[in-house]
Amino acid sequence: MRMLINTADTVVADALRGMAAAHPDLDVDVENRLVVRRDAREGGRVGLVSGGGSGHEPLHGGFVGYGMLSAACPGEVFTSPVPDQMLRAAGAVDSGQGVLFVVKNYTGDVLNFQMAAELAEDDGLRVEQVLVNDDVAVTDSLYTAGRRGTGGTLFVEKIAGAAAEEGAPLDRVAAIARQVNESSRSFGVALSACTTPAKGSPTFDLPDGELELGIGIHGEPGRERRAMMTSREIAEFAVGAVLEDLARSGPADAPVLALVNGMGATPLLELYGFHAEVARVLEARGVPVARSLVGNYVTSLDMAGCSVTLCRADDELLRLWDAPVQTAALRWGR
Amino acid sequence: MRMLINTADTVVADALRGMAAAHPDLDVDVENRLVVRRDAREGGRVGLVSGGGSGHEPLHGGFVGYGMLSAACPGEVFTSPVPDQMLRAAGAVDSGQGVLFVVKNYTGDVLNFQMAAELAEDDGLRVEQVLVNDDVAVTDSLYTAGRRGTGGTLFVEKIAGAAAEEGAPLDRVAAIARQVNESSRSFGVALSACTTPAKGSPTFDLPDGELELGIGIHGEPGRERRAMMTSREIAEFAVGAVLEDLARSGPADAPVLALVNGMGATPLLELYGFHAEVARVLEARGVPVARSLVGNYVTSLDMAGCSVTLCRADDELLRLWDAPVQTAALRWGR
Amino acid sequence: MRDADFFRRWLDAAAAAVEREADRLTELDSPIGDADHGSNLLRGFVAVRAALAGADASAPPGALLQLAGRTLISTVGGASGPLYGTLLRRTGKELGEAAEVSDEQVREALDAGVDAVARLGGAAPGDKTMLDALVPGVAALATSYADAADAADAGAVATTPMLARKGRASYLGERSIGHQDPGATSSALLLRALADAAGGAA
Amino acid sequence: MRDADFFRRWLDAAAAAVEREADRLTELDSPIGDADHGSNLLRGFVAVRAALAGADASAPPGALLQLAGRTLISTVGGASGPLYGTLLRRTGKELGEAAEVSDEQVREALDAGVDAVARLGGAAPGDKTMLDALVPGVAALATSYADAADAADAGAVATTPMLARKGRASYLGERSIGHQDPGATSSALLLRALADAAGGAA
Ligand SMILES: Nc1ncnc2c1ncn2[C@@H]1O[C@H](COP(=O)(O)OP(=O)(O)O)[C@@H](O)[C@H]1O
Ligand SMILES: Nc1ncnc2c1ncn2[C@@H]1O[C@H](COP(=O)(O)OP(=O)(O)O)[C@@H](O)[C@H]1O
Ligand SMILES: [Mg+2]
Ligand SMILES: [Mg+2]
Ligand SMILES: [Mg+2]
Ligand SMILES: [Mg+2]
Repeated sequence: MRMLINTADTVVADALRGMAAAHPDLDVDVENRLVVRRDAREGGRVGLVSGGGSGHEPLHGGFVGYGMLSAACPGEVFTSPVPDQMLRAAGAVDSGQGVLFVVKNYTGDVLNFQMAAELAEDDGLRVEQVLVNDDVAVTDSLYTAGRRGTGGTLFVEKIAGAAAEEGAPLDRVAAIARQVNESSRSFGVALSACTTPAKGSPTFDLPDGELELGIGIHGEPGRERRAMMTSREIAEFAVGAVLEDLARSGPADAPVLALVNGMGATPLLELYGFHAEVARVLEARGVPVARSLVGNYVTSLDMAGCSVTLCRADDELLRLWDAPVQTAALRWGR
Repeated sequence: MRMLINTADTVVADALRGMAAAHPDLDVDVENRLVVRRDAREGGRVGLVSGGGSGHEPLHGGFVGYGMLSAACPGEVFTSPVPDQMLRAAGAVDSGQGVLFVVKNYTGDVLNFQMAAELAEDDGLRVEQVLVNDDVAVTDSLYTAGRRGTGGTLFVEKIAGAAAEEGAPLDRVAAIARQVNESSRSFGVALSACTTPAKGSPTFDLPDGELELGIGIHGEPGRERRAMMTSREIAEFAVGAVLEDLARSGPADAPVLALVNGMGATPLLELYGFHAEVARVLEARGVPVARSLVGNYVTSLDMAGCSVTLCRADDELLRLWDAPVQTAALRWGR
Repeated sequence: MRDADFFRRWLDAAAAAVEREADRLTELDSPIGDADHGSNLLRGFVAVRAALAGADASAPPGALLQLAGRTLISTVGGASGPLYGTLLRRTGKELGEAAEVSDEQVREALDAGVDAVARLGGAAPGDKTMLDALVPGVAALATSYADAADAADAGAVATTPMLARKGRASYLGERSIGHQDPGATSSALLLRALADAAGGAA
Repeated sequence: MRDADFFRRWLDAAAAAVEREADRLTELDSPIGDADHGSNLLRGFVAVRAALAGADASAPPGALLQLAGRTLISTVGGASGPLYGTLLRRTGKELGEAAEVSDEQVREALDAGVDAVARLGGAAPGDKTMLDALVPGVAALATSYADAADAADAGAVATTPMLARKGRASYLGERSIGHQDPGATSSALLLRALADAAGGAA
């Protein structure tokens, strides 16, 4: 087990103590597992609360701050948080304008956020929820758990966060969040499995020279295993899958936001190389790239691999994307 | 070989194409291996040029932009760039105010930058050089290659870059850069070796349950191998080594900038947990932490591990640290 | 009739089983999940033990189960936290305030609990979830506690060839076939613990 | 006397040796370096081949060596690029414009080249660097090219028990002991290539 930790049990609490030490401008509640924007209640904004299992850093705690999340609820590693956390977070950020929960579509997240929403409404809060389910690798049907929420979450949180920062009301912030989700699609590949602190060994066995296509962000294997592909081949496969799905709901040549996201252990050098191939495929297909983001944003612990997320962006989404943001992991404009 | 690449030979060129695609505000010259700030010559500032082997991303290309580097020269993976690159970079950024080369202390970097400096001076440019050698794991003596340049490079580039942005003249920018280097010390540990594209297998063999203390950023083994330690024990060891050395040149209780830097494959979750321990040790020793930075900034490809860098900062260094910066990997204030 | 002590012994045996089998549950959750089911339940049942230890000695069966359910919801997270939490809360609610309950009442209450799990998670038997152990297990309660445990065991084993339609395993499609479901496995542990509690009291 | 063709054959043989041994050089650079020496020299000597192919057919020995040296400096990077580049450039400068040079002139020019390497890198024999092959190798040129190659080989092998004081290996302190220096190994290849060129011409 090659981990920079004290014990498997204290990983999340230790990380929160570190966030508290590194970011004095955040309210970090280690005991109750919350990261809250210090001025969350000022300005009468809609509160934006997200959360999920830990191990996807900087998501979500790294996105708390001006122009993005009001609070984040980190669960144990790869385990959705408990309703108590979301309930407390909602209480801490509500300024009377209501709260939007941004929920990645996993059974655990959905159930826990749902329970929290009911409890919050019992407390008199107005709560809306948006489900992020951008992963095209998973078949979507009424009879399954549906598509996973992955890289698209960053787009939802940034853009809805900008709308909330501008003072948009709850229903508008929720509508924008849903629009972003509906406009976003992702596809991920793994070159290695990841190791959770609790298990201490890789979650699956991936022989050298093979890769997994269509992985999620929880160390689960993908839909398919193949012989190793080049960066160019992977980009063609992944962007192809994303575009095909995206084309079902809008014009095929609309400008996109492009996120090339590292799973944790893939060097930035390789991610940029991969982005070059993604940009090439998009250009060949006549899809203009309005903005790019390359780096580790929605990770899977120490997994090697990457995902690509495209979000079809109209002028209004672009404007909100460009709006100032000041968080630990995403910052521009101030 | 678990790499997201096309071929080992094209890794650096592919990454530069990706940087060009992701950052339209940078001038990326793939052929000549240069990343240049588009407005480098405007404003009559001193030019700040750095570079070194690739594989340490986001260093240096990710630090090109407003308030930091004017240009970066990426070499092959772990191989210092050739003089032609630095010479061309100097020519591209000089606005008559002269150019400062920020050189990490490795024989290859020193020799190649030295050759470039001589050629640039032949061309009539004023060139100063600052050598970064912050790694306390290496014994410094006249008879060795001396200490390596590692995490301290980020502090030098950011703070000297802020001085240049303000319009400080060459000798002043160089003096500040030297002051930052003399005030910075680093110590690194590896939990796994890294794999270079050229070799395709780990650079050294590290059995599970052991770690290397005192590593550099080129996949070289450290000074010592030990049985695995906890995050807390590693922090005590590393911060102890750094503080002991730092105390030789200044007050032991001066405020510091703290960088907890990932080597590439260690999850941010763990880096924050490690930062908590670093902060704890510093507090116990009465060293105030003025600013913290936690993340992957000066990496060693896909190595698991981290380094800690402390920079003793007076009010002027702090002011320059806080000054606006706008680069791909470090951004605040604009 | 079953008194509060019976339910304390059940939950205690369940906690012991989870403590014993946590690594195996996490192991089962690796190939078709995210390798946390054992540690999730361990965290939850350690908290349940503590909550029960702190509960009023006079608390009736229904209150104890509701407390255990609330504790799971507040400490487990993931999919299994709300699901098992709901199972126990709903079962507890059905039992009401009575100090002692009949085996028939236990069966009916658990039946309602399992129904609540099915409604909350939207799954049905055959989807490769905990329901594949819970549903046959609780049905077999009609004959005996021991039969219930055996039926749940068989139900868990029978998930191996199934294609998952709910939970994380469903992301794997065809590749989910050939692995036993971790939640069905832990459900079998819960019903075995119930049989143990009943056996010990018999 | 040695003409331009002799030096072309030398550099050609050197390039062939580097092509053949690149993986081994990189391998040697792994335990005590950064695993790039072979690929560094390969990149450099491929460029040298191309530069020489494009060079004037009438270029004298000195010009050819200077061109090769400049090419290494512009393509290799790392420590070995400037060092080997300087070796060839300085040697070439010493040979001046002459179309043919004596073996004694070759020896003196290489001697000056090795001196320049020592000054540039600040290393001395015993520091576990390329100088541990270059210095004895060039000294043995006084007897024959074959002796020079043998002496350089022996010098490279003799670096194994040394504690490195220069280059990356020095970071390892005591742990640098027990590994042969990659640069000394490539230097021995260069002198073996020289002997091959001389042997082929004899
Ligand atoms: N919709 C559902 N209905 C019933 N049980 C489910 C459902 N989804 C998942 N489960 C059960 O939960 C188990 C996984 O629990 P756990 O690993 O603790 O949570 P998570 O999947 O969030 O990591 C599965 O093995 C399955 O039996
Ligand atoms: N100061 C020096 N003087 C002479 N030779 C040196 C010096 N430093 C390094 N070398 C030689 O360079 C070799 C390493 O070359 P290479 O791997 O190409 O460069 P780098 O060390 O920059 O990766 C070493 O094995 C050693 O022989
Ligand atoms: Mg989970
Ligand atoms: Mg090198
Ligand atoms: Mg699980
Ligand atoms: Mg080397």
